[in-house]
Amino acid sequence: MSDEPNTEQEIARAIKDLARQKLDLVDTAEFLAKNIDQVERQIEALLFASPIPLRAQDLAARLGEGVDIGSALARLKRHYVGRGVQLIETGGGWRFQTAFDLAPILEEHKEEPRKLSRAALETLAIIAYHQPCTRAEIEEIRGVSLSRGTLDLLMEIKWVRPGARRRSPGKPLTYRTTNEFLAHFNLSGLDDLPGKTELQAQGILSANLPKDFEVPRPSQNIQNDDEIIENPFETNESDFVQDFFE
Amino acid sequence: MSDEPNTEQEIARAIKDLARQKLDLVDTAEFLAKNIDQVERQIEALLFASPIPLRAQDLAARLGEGVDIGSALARLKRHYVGRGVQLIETGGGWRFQTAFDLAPILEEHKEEPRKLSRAALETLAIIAYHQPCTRAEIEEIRGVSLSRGTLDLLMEIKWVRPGARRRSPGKPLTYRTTNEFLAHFNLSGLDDLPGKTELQAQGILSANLPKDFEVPRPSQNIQNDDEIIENPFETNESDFVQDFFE
Amino acid sequence: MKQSAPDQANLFEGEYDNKAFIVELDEYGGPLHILLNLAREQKVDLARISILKLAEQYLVFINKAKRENIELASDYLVMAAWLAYLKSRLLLPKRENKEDEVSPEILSSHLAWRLKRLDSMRKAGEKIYELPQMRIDSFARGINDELAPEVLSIYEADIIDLLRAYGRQRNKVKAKIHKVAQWPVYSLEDARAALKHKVPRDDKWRDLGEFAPKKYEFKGEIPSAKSQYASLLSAGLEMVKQGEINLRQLEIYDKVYLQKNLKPKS
Repeated sequence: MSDEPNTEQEIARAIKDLARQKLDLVDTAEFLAKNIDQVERQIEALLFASPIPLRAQDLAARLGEGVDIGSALARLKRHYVGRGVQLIETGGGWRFQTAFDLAPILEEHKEEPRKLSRAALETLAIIAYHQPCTRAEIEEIRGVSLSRGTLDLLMEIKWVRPGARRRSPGKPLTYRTTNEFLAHFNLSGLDDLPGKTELQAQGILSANLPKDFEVPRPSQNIQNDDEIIENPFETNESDFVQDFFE
Repeated sequence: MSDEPNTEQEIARAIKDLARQKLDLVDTAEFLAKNIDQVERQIEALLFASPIPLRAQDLAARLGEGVDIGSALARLKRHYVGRGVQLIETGGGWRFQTAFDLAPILEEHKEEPRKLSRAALETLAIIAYHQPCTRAEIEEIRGVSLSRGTLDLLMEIKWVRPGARRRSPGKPLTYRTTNEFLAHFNLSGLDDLPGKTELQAQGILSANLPKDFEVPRPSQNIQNDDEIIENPFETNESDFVQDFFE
Repeated sequence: MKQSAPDQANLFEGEYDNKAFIVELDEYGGPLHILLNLAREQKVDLARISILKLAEQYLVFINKAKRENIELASDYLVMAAWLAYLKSRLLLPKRENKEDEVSPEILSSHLAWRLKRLDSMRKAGEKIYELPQMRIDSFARGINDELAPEVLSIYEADIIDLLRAYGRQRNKVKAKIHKVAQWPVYSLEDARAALKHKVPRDDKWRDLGEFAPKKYEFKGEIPSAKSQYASLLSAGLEMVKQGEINLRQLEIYDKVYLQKNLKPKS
């Protein structure tokens, strides 16, 4: 008699186990039918867990040699088409993000859009479409000298970064947009910039003005991007005269 | 003749567009075949974007009355079975997490991105500009003695390497930056480091520096007479080319 | 930006007070922007705008601003002068092209092109802002308690961090150099001023040493006698060149004497 509760418990447990096994079976069957390969699962988990977009080579570094990351990414992207979460390629990396049309129900996470001044917005656009470009080139297009704060701000918010130096007299620093910029605006690359192809076709982005044309700009010489090559032998003339007489 | 490139571009663009449209069609067909309902999508996005697990009633509160949250959650859970990401019900509610069996590939590189310490960053910057330079020179510029760990760390992360020994009393070791350093900071060469004028234009260097203040051009220092080449195999070809052309 | 774009047309009609006007100018940056807004008012393809009309409008704009006593940046005035020149060239009957002069038609087509480029960049900036943005139109994963795969590098630092670190160091060094730089010398400028002040009225020869400043005239450390003498001599030679005084030394190692030059060269 004393073992009755135990028996009951055991029966209950057995039933539960059976049920669970059946569920597991169903799941397993479904899983098999889904035909998800291990690479796809791994990439899914890696991208899901990463706070930043990961590039194909980052994934390759994790998953080892000889893994076809590209096709797995393509399958994964296809799998998420139409779902509430999307797989997006941006700025050379891949990340999951919520579908655009669902933004309204996610209102509570929404941040205030960053307000950029007109000068900053134009500067950003010029750098984005003309990069790499120098401060002087930005000024040439805008027709005014660029206040120091504008570039600083764009670099502060990490949408713009200094690039290589131009191999031209004075070796001016060039500026570029960052991957963060691409990622923020959901651009997969610079070719995706709105209207880029049209602007290129119109010659707006590539054409250089002939030298004979220059709208005069008095401030041009004041803020000069050109670097002065420091000359260690440069001596101050008046000092020299004094030295000479001492 | 002159419009040939344009025509070619246009054809290329048209083909691209067609390909894209075809892909879109495939995606749409697949999407329709998937039969994902809107509630499932919404819950997916909500759980994905939420910083905390959400309970069924939290979801209900966001999605409005009369929505069958329970069955949508069940469908969603079924959908993720076997994938790299799982929908889990915890004590506090529902959340997505990576599949347990994938922990090894995630754990392997658990290190958090860390900021370089101020001392390390300053040391690195001085080496970058003044290379090849000795520990004593770094200390002279920084005005404090350099802890052993700082240089070790910079060498461990492969941004700094020992250079040749200086041909001066005590034959001190000099330090240089590495190609990894250039790659990390997106520099195509050492002469990409901005000079005095640019640093001042960016407000990084104070505007009223003494006249004889110099920011060294690291590329100019590369072939230094004071140096004894310690390693006969260490030829710095790219540096040579740079010097040669300057 | 999109919504806050000021109405340049109104501004141009003169419905502004001085303050707002200046603010708008800041917002617009400069003449090319003003021109662009004027060009837009013509409501035609930017490539086909009438540069002549544009030049006229800009000149009116400048005159109006002048009447309102608004301080205009030199950029605005230079642009006005340039446009006035271009306008006159466009109006004058065509003459034989001198080789070194560009035809006004080319100049104006280039100006139109530049306006078009600026306009497309301005529009492009707005279009970028219309793109779906993260944390506004789309959201990344909310929970961040999981392992964060960081494959790029463990240590983060960007070039700006690096440059700032460098600047911090070098700006500090600068202060040090300043202290060291205070070397007690009698500067050439001081000697020049002192000598000018003390030139005698008569033409008697005087020892150059007499013109050295008194000890109390120095604020800080007193410069060496050598330094004082050298600077006085340099300043003196300069004044000789200008015909104000004469200097002479009768033999090597002798003193140098100074005399006012009463017969300056005409």
